[in-house]
Amino acid sequence: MSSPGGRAASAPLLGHEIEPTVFELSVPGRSAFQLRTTGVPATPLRDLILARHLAAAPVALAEVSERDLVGHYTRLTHRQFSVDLGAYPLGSCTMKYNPKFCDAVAADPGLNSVHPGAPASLSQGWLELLVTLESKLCAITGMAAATLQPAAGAAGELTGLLLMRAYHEANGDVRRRVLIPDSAHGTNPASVTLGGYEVTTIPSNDRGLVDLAALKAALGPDVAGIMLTNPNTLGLFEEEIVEIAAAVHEVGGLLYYDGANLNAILGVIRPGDMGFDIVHMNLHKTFATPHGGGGPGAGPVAVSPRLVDFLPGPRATRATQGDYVWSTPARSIGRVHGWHGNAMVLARALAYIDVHGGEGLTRVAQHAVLNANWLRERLRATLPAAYDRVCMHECVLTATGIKDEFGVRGLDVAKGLLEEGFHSPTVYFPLIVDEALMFEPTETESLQTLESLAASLERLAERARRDPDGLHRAPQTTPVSRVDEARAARHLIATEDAAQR
Amino acid sequence: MSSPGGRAASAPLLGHEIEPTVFELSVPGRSAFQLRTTGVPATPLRDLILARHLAAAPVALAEVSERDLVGHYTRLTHRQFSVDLGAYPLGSCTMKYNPKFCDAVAADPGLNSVHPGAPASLSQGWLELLVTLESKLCAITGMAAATLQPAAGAAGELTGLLLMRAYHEANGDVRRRVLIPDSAHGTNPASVTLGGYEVTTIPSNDRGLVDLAALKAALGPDVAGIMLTNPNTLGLFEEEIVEIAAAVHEVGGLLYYDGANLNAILGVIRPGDMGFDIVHMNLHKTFATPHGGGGPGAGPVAVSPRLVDFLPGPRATRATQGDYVWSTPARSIGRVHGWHGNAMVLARALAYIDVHGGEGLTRVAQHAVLNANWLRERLRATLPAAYDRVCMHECVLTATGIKDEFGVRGLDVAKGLLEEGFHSPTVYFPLIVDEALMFEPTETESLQTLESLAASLERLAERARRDPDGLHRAPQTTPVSRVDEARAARHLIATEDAAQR
Amino acid sequence: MLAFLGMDSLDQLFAHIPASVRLAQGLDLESGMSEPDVAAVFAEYSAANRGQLSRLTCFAGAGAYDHEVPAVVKMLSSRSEFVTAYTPYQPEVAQGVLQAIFEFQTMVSRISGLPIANASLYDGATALVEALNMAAGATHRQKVVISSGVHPHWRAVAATFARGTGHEVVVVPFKDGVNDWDRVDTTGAAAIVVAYPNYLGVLEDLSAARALATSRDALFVVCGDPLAAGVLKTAGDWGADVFVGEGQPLGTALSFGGPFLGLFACTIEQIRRLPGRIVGETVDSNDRRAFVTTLRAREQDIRREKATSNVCTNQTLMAVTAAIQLGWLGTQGYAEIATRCAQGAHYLHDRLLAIEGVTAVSSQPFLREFALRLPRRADDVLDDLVGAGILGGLSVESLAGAHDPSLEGDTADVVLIAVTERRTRVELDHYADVLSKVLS
Amino acid sequence: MLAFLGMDSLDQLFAHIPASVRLAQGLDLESGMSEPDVAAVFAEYSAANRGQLSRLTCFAGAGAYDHEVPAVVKMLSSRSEFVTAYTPYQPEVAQGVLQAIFEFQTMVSRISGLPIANASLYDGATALVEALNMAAGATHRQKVVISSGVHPHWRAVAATFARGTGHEVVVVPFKDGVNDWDRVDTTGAAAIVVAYPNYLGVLEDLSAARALATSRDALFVVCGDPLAAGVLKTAGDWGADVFVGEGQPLGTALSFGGPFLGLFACTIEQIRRLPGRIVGETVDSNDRRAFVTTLRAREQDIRREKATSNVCTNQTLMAVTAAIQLGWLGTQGYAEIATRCAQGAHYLHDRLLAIEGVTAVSSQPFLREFALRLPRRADDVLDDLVGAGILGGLSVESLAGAHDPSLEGDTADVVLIAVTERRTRVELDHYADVLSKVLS
Ligand SMILES: Cc1ncc(COP(=O)(O)O)c(C=O)c1O
Ligand SMILES: Cc1ncc(COP(=O)(O)O)c(C=O)c1O
Repeated sequence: MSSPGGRAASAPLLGHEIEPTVFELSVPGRSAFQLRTTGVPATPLRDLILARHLAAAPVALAEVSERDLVGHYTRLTHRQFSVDLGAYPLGSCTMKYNPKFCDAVAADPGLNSVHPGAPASLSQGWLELLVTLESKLCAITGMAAATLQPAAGAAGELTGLLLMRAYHEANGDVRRRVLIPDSAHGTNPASVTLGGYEVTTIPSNDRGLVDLAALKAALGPDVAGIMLTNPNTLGLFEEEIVEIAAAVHEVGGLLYYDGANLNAILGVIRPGDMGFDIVHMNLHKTFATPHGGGGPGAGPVAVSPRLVDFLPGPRATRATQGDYVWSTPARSIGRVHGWHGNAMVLARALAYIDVHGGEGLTRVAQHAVLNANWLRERLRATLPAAYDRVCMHECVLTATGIKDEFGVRGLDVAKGLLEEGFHSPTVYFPLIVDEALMFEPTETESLQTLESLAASLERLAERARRDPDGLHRAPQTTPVSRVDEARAARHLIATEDAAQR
Repeated sequence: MSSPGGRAASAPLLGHEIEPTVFELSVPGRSAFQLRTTGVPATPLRDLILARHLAAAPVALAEVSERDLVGHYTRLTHRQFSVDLGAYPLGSCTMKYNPKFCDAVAADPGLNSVHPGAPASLSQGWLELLVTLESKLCAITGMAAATLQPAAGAAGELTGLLLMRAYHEANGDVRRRVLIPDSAHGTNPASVTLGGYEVTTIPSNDRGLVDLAALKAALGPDVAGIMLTNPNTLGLFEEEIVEIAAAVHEVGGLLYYDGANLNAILGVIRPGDMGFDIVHMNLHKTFATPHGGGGPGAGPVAVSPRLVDFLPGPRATRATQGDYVWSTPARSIGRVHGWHGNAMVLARALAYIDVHGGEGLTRVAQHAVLNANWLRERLRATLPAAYDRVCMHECVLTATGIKDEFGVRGLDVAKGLLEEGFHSPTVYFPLIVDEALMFEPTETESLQTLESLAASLERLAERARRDPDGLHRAPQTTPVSRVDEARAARHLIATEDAAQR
Repeated sequence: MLAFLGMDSLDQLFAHIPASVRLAQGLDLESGMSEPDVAAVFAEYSAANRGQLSRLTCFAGAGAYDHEVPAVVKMLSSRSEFVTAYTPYQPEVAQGVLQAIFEFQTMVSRISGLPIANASLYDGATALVEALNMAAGATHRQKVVISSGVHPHWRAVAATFARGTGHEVVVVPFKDGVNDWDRVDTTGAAAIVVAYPNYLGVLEDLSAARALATSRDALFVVCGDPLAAGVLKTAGDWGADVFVGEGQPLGTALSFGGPFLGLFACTIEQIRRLPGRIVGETVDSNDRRAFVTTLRAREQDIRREKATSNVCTNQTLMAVTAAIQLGWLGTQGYAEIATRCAQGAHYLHDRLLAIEGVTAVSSQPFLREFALRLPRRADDVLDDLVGAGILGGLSVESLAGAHDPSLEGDTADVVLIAVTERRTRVELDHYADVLSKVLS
Repeated sequence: MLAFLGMDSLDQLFAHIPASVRLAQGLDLESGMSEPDVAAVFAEYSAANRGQLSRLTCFAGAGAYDHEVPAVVKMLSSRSEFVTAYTPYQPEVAQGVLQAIFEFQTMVSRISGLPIANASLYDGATALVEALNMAAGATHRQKVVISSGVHPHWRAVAATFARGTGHEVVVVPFKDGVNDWDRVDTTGAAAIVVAYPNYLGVLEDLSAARALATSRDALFVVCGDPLAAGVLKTAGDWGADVFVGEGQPLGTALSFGGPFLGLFACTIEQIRRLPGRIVGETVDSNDRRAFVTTLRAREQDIRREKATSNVCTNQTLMAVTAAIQLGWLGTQGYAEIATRCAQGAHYLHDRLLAIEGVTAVSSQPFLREFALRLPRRADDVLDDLVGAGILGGLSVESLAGAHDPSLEGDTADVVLIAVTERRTRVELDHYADVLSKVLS
């Protein structure tokens, strides 16, 4: 299947030709690198380092010219969908358009060429930026203080659970369980386990919300807390949140807010006001960091006053004399990142918040919710919502109807949408909805785009009737056609070298 | 044919979907711009400017969000071939890969944010750069001095012709004609006309070179000079250049070197040493400026000592005290550009020259010539060369064989090559070769790429036999299929507004 | 590869070149340096440019302005498909560039108020030359009458190229900042050329010039600022046959003067004489919309010595950038920029005029640029401003020399000051305060 | 759009949210500013960072290094298809990211000398935590034995997360810069963790640690510098079961510490316990090669509380960048960088040791970083160097606190100095000259 080594492919027809790997393009002796002339004496390595440490043979990497390197990776980008190319209504992921201005901020060498270990006196600008961001995130979430260290949402969750643990332990309280609704994102239960707790799953009621009775039944003195995302992963607001908070607090538990869905509530309601004690935010969903094909992100965790002392350290703070210093809270759980977190992502977030201001952020939420509801309503006859009422920033539709009638599954619809030029919605999540298709249009897509998306879905529903087999085989017009996922797992080839074997 | 206004398209399938125009995406009231808050009083315009100057209605531009703007132009790039995507063996155009380093140099605000009218005291770095570049270009061409003002090759040609004219006029010499070989690039005769001369065309001999006898016959006291590119546009070196130079000089004419093909001779032979008096260079072909879809370029003109006094001004020069000043030569023909030429292109060229040095530039020429000869030889049986011997940086092949046998023209082969993922060669140029296919592989394409290109051409030759009709219809797998050029000219629609009418 | 050619050295490839003139020793250049080493050299050039924007607040204009160019425009226009493509000779794989040019043409057509625009020329000055050539071709006449309000560099370029074409260039002197037509002989004119605003910033009522062109049967050529139509009448509104302009303000950096962007628009009547490329809409073989360069028979590669122009490489990347920048501005932003320039310019104008010894050069209306007469040599005053972090404008002397028909009296004490939408009130006040100190 | 929903205000969309807890007044934040205004605020942050590279020559390291990152790598890795894509859940339209990750995995596999590598983790420190979790899972034991040569921050992060997992973390003290295994109880260890080079720069013979891991039936985890294998043995050569590393040196800017890049590689035996994503090769329905994320059943979205890790968003863009940077370096450049680092570091080491009062912390070999004991508090000395334009390294005190098992005696007077291939001899000599002045 691999091309012969050294074959420099012709350009793909703008995305539609298999691209050799960089190793297949490699030709011994070629290279692209150029380094400074330093004048440092070129002492032979054997005179510097004991022979037993030296490699027997050099590590073989790809050997390509700069020209081939550029050709290769540019061609790969023509085989890749992205927000900049079109709508990406992938529910739970908030694939909105992020202003290029925020990227430009992060490209400033005055920020990105600062060494993380430089003393505070040499990085006052950074410390001020972090302090400012922290206070704005607190204003947004209604919390008292925050750590900016966690590198992503899941890291924030685990940090939050360790804060929960430290808090209970400081109270001499041994607790074993954390409650999680059955609709929760997979990172929640995984984080609970890593936090040293057991998961107790709370079922949803027939409105797609936490079953309050079941919740109360599960509560007890061994419950450390509950993790909720609100709106939940069905895009529905937990309307009984005040009651839930009271019940959990009553048994001495803490409330954790999974803030990946913050886009829905900015300026409308704050986790702190709902009674949450701990909130993580996915800055890469809500605050202007593009996803980068899977990362990086940033998952700051904000807490209520009683948890501030436990926050990870060091934290940037403002000293009384006016300059900024690093300090570690009295009962800190310690570091959760090698340095200060994903600083460049944090900078982007602050720029985004500053551009929007309070009203701008509120508008973000309003329009995110408006767009999701418009789409839900518009598709009512084609793909009905799993729970038919006003949703928040995303809506979970179901393809059961199409499946029962024509044998076309949600996955087929999702793959068919790729042929229409849109990215697919999230499929089969949350797990509690049959044939779930989870759409999150975000506030950055226009009505025209939503209309076009709806029309495509209607076309696909029609095609399900007319040509179900075609849809089973979709997509065909994409850079590659439907991919054999099972084979990849069955016969693992995870490196070029495995491919060669 | 146009999409309805405001339709935000789905993303194209990575290049294969028609993209609406930005005007079709426009929705009244949308915008993307953000400006500084200046605090300047917002005095109503009518209080500042007489009503008779004010527009009755605003000019209507597209109204799109930043998100739509980005989607639109990003999608357009997925409908565009480029050097960074693959080989572009377009003869006479030198579509080589240009190091990204040179682009980075040109992005430095220390260079690109300097106002061209700033006094020399504020732009010493620029003046030094220009002086340095001028001297290096002179070393490369073997000339005495150069103007950096012309914005492209054709502008350089016309500048050169005006220098020729000024020189003769200064000698009280009235001359009427300029000789041009029949293989010359179209800009040469066009420039001659604009220079106020008449063109006398010199035929090529059966070796594809200037017919020396015909040249001598055409010479006379009314001949201002000759314009030659050497290697000529057939990729062949004018071997009798010394004799040609002597003959032209003998009648008092000057020799103009069209340096668009400088890539072939860098470090091998210099126009000055061949006897040329005037040389223009296409920095955008030879010296690291990507073509930008058609420009910008830069076309400096270097001259022999007797023409230095006539150069355009102002020129950057080094004053005796060591700093750099602008000065205008005594008998300058005047300005040929609004400012100092395409400065950022000039900066790129200097960076490129500095990285390569003398030996590096020589290697450029050697490999450019090697690659062209390899391709010519490799395709001997498929598409024979119009003149079968060692060529320089490009080779002109002919499709007459295929045409006579299968009715497949050179154009069909060129279009077929697009389906293979390569850019087409130049077709039907130079005009003196029947069914010309002019390939310039350049030094930046690897042997592997050339092999792949040759294999594609062989496949096409085979296809000409098997499926000539298919080739007549090629390309079909490209973003659009074969385009109706005649219709565009017959029924001109050169703006959105014309399209609407 | 050599072996395949039956050769054993690279030198053999060049054996057919006469040895007598071949380089024996190689080029007389330094050895190559690594890219980071060259970067260090360039960092020195860069550091030596005291005039860069991060060091001085820019009030210089004269066709090159410090406008806002957002990150999004830089990002899109530097996408490598736009940057590393050639002229779109193969439309099937060049729809990206072709469509962007088509959109650019539409925008230039609208801001010029004329139906046809080309795909760009080198810069404003050389675009003017093309307009003169068009007029000469249309009228079969040689005389071109150019207002002295046209940028002195443009006039200089026109004069240079007139040596080749043989055009007789007549420059119209000014009286109180507007053209004094009566002082020149306009009979037999191929073109009447004016600037709007003119290079001193002044807006002149163009009715008289238009009437003159009509009476002489000459083409009426308007040299314009591409941002002016944000609030002002277009060239088309004033009856222009041809519009030429410097497109730098549309998203291109100051760039020490290049690459800039020559804009060219004209009436339908002149289309067969249009210089340079033009993109048209058509269909592909499957009847889907497609774009292609068209009316190619005018161009040098086909028409050769009879071509309308010798232009080949133009400034496409800047044209694409301009289209993106105008897309970013939109209808609203386009008007807003022009409005803010006018507001800032008038504010500064009034503050500076209040300074003892500073007088106006003209009483005519202006948009974003204006000329003032100072009590001392302008270049000396400008020098003094640099210390306070101000690039205070350009002296007319530096643009036009010691004397110029556009000014009655000396040029040496006249300064040309431009104010863009990026200048804050604080900066304008600072300018006024510093100038008054410098002049006192 | 509201009308379509039968609503007449945006507020109605939120009517189902309990009014009692809804925000009445909106957020307590300043009003929004335009992008250029925010840019001005950020320019102030930027200016206040005296430590930026253009102002100080960087000798700081400890996992974050000032390596050459060429324009070509920045350009390619900032192509918006890489930047604005999500996790490649739909492989049919994500072959660009998937193939780039596949290539990255191959490169990490080769430089670690281990057959399996994942698609990235957050950073080196959190990658170490994943390795400990893997070891605990593989051995069903809780004790992890970590060399004090592992970066103090990494050890701190491991300790933090151990509170949740319940791991017992045992830190091995140093004697003469190498692990003193005998001073800790390694029975029942799930993992033996060493660093190579260690955070003080030292290269320790890993045979003893490997033997220990074998004897305890523990996983042997090597924390490595991803550039070291340019000249040194790989983790795999030393017999590692797991390699973790901080990938910043592979094309990522210093970035004030993030986003960085967690590298993770392991043996085939551990594949079902691999944290995070992995991309595999497969075919599409037309039997053409395609890439896809695979072995998904380990991951949190499927396995939930039983997942091998909770990681979801990782650092893909940095991984893609690293692949491109390693492509740029190639076999030769990769070895060259490591060689030059070693040469520069040894040159400076020798020059500094010649200064009165400066002594070596260890007599062991090193690669590009080394620790020296100064006659005064290191942070004070570093402060003095700043005036001469030098960021002279990092004090061990600032990394590890006042005392650390990695050092016998105080940390306060120990400085850690890194030399990359970007440091010139002139810069190294300048450092030595200034330091000797500062200390005299
Ligand atoms: C609801 C929810 N919670 C948590 C996460 C985890 O965040 P991250 O991917 O940044 O670790 C996500 C996103 O993937 C999410 O959608
Ligand atoms: C041989 C030759 N001469 C002159 C030119 C004209 O150069 P330019 O396009 O820069 O005006 C070209 C390129 O197009 C050319 O190939």
